[in-house]
Amino acid sequence: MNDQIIGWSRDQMAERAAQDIPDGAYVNLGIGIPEKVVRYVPAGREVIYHTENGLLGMGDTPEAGQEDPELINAGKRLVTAIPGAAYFHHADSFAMIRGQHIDICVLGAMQVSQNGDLANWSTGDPDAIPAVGGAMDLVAGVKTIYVITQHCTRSGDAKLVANCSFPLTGQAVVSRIYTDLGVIDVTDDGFKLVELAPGVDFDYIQARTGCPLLAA
Amino acid sequence: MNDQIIGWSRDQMAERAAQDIPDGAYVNLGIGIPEKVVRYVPAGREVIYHTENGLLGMGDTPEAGQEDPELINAGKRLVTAIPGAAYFHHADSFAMIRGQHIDICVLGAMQVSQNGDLANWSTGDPDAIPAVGGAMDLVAGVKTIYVITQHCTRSGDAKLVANCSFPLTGQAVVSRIYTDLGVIDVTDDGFKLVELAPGVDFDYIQARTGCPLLAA
Amino acid sequence: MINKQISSIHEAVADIHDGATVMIGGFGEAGSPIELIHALIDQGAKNLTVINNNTGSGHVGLAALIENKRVAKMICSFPRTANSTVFPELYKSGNIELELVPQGTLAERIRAGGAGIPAFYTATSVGTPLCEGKEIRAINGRDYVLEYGLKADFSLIKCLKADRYGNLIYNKTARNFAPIMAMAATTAIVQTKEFVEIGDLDPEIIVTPGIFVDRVVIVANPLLESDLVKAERSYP
Amino acid sequence: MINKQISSIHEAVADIHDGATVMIGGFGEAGSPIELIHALIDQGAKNLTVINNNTGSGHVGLAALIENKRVAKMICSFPRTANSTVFPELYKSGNIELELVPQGTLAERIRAGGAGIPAFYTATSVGTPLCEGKEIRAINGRDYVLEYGLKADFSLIKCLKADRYGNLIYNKTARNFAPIMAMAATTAIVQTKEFVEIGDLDPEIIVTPGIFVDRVVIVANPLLESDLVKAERSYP
Repeated sequence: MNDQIIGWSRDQMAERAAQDIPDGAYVNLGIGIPEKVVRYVPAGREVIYHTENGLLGMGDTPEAGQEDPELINAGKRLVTAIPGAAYFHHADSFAMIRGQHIDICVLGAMQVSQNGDLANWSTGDPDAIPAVGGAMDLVAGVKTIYVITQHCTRSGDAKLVANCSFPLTGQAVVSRIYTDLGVIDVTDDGFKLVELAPGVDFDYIQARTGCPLLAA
Repeated sequence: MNDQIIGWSRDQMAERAAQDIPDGAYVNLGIGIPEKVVRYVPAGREVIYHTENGLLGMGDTPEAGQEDPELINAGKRLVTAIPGAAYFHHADSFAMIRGQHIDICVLGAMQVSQNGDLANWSTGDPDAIPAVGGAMDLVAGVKTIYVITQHCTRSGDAKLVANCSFPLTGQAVVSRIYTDLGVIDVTDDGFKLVELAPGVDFDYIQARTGCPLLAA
Repeated sequence: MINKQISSIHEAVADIHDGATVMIGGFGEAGSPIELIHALIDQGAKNLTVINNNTGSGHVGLAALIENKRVAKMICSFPRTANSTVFPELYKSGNIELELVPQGTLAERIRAGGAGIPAFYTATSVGTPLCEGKEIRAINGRDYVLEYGLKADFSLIKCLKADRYGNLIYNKTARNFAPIMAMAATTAIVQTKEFVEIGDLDPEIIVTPGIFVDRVVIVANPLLESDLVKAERSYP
Repeated sequence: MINKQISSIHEAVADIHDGATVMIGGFGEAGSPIELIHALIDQGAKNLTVINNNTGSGHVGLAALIENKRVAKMICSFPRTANSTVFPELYKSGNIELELVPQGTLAERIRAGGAGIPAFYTATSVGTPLCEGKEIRAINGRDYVLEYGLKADFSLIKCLKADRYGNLIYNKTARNFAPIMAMAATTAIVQTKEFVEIGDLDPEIIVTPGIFVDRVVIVANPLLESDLVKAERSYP
């Protein structure tokens, strides 16, 4: 098997995650692959995207000539506002997050542990500049946390692990993980496979997971 | 001397207090005589009145035909909004108060003690319905608290006293008191006369004050 | 598709259960959702805890809800006003509970409830009977009292315009408690004078973003509490 | 008469003293008051504590203020972004202090500072290294960390329109931290694209009421940080 051709692409991971977002949900998208989810709302559904820098009703990238440098998302990328959108300040925006008004947040990850701990802000390297952004607020406040991430690091280390070795963003917060290899739920019994990406079998994904994976 | 004809009327007390409000001040007016202060801004000054139910830039009573039952002050009286006014919700309104953004608040009083304690919400009567409104927030948050009150109760008891017998609204909060008989400051040494109302002399006002009054 | 519009006020309040905590917007009659309150009286839920700045006037709206013995407890800052006789009588006879909260503390507790802040410190009420039994802490040399966030099962509020996402704008000082009560309730129920198309409300001027709103019902010509009180009406 | 307009950006920032705490609005370049920051560089105040979500980009604006060694300490949530090299280098060499605060906690601490709330509890950061050494309290069965309000001597913010009372409205997501920073600073200094007559701003749509604003200066055609970074400009 060749890692380059099996499994889901970054866009396919985002598209797969989008299938699990119900009609009418309020959703916050983290920086990186999660930003792509905005493009893949299934037909017939209406989903309202929140960006913590002060916009509810975030749309996709603007067309050429329609950009406003003062209309950006949390990743500081140019975006649009849909009809029915609303702007507000940062404290009101995080009131939506902390007050459990956002239904789903889709985040990237460095590591996820089998009990749902998330590490996505620091490797703990004392020489690195620590930077946390809104990740800790999101995992503490949003009702359901999804993660989209490559199944392994570039050097091949597992990101789904028994216990996170990196500093945590939040404890027992992740519900479901979308990787290039499949969809995995965090259950009371640990990681449980939900779905395999094309060309991936159970042994393949288990071999790349840092702890036991329950079969679907 | 006749109590009916000496001293200031309710409107004159309000007018006298208005003289001490500087140009550009942000001012909250309590219910009762303080509400009248809005009419007496001295010529050449611009004062912005705040009402805690969500309006900065409160004007006087509307002319006939201009009333809006949804444009009222904290005393639930119909008011107007001046050009340059702004509406906001109750939490934002009390952020202005609690955050010490209001310069002056003018309140009524049941009792003021010589160290500036204010009692203006309850007689402590166990049969009465307690009601506090925004008074405790105002005295805790506004930089300068003025009181406008009749010097004595209807039954002739002193309202300026050594120690309040009624439950407090706030401790050591009052700076200056405008009564029908004069203007009195709260100083480190107790009550100090600032000015006498027409027809009032020191002995007259001292006799109606529940503790020593320092001469002007 | 998202459409929070409900066709009738009765349907809008149908699931308010006995014992529910209900925040009701309005300061005096400004912003009082009188039709929703009357629908709640019709609906019959009882043993309610109601959060409002006051206790209503005359024998309509909130005062009627209280008079009809639906309210076990009021949380408010000012339970007596002109024309309020209903609450005082029940209170004096021991038939309704009162939690008296300073108005700014009440507003901040509601905002905290909506913003996911379980507790905060404030200087309001320090040194007064209203801080008795509460935790006092000195911070930077000043004493503050610990107050807890307030949440509700339902909120009933009134606005000027709404769209199908639940975005709201208000009229003048009728805004008062509505935006924070929408935030603090599990289910926020709104009566609006006007229902507008998505996109009609400028995103820069929306006061309550739709995320805080669950149900919107049109009441194009709401009654005025003061008119009803003057006419000595009572409800039902 | 109230007139908060100041004729020049240099006059607007003239009294910012060495050692001052300065909140600077903006999230990335959206809302960044770049002209006020450059005027502050010209003015020379040093040993500043600066509160902003980030640490600037390239060698202009906030990054230039840092590069010119005026900042002793940054309080922010995300000190590294694309094109930010200035802060990381100073930080690694031990020449600037960092207080890292989660973004929502940062926003709420600023709002609390402006609203007279000295401290509050939040679930954010519980169980992570960022709550180490802080008070943890269980409320209704969940752990929360105690966080303190943040105030500043000055805030520098940018808006779309202002009037002589200091009433402000903003453009889109450039609003971000500006309204709460205006509240939390002793002296709030604003650069506006447009200066309008009193009464031109509808009282229903004003985002920052003038009570929070001290000085307004017109910068009709503000520079864009991204343009300056692209052109490899540095300041001064």
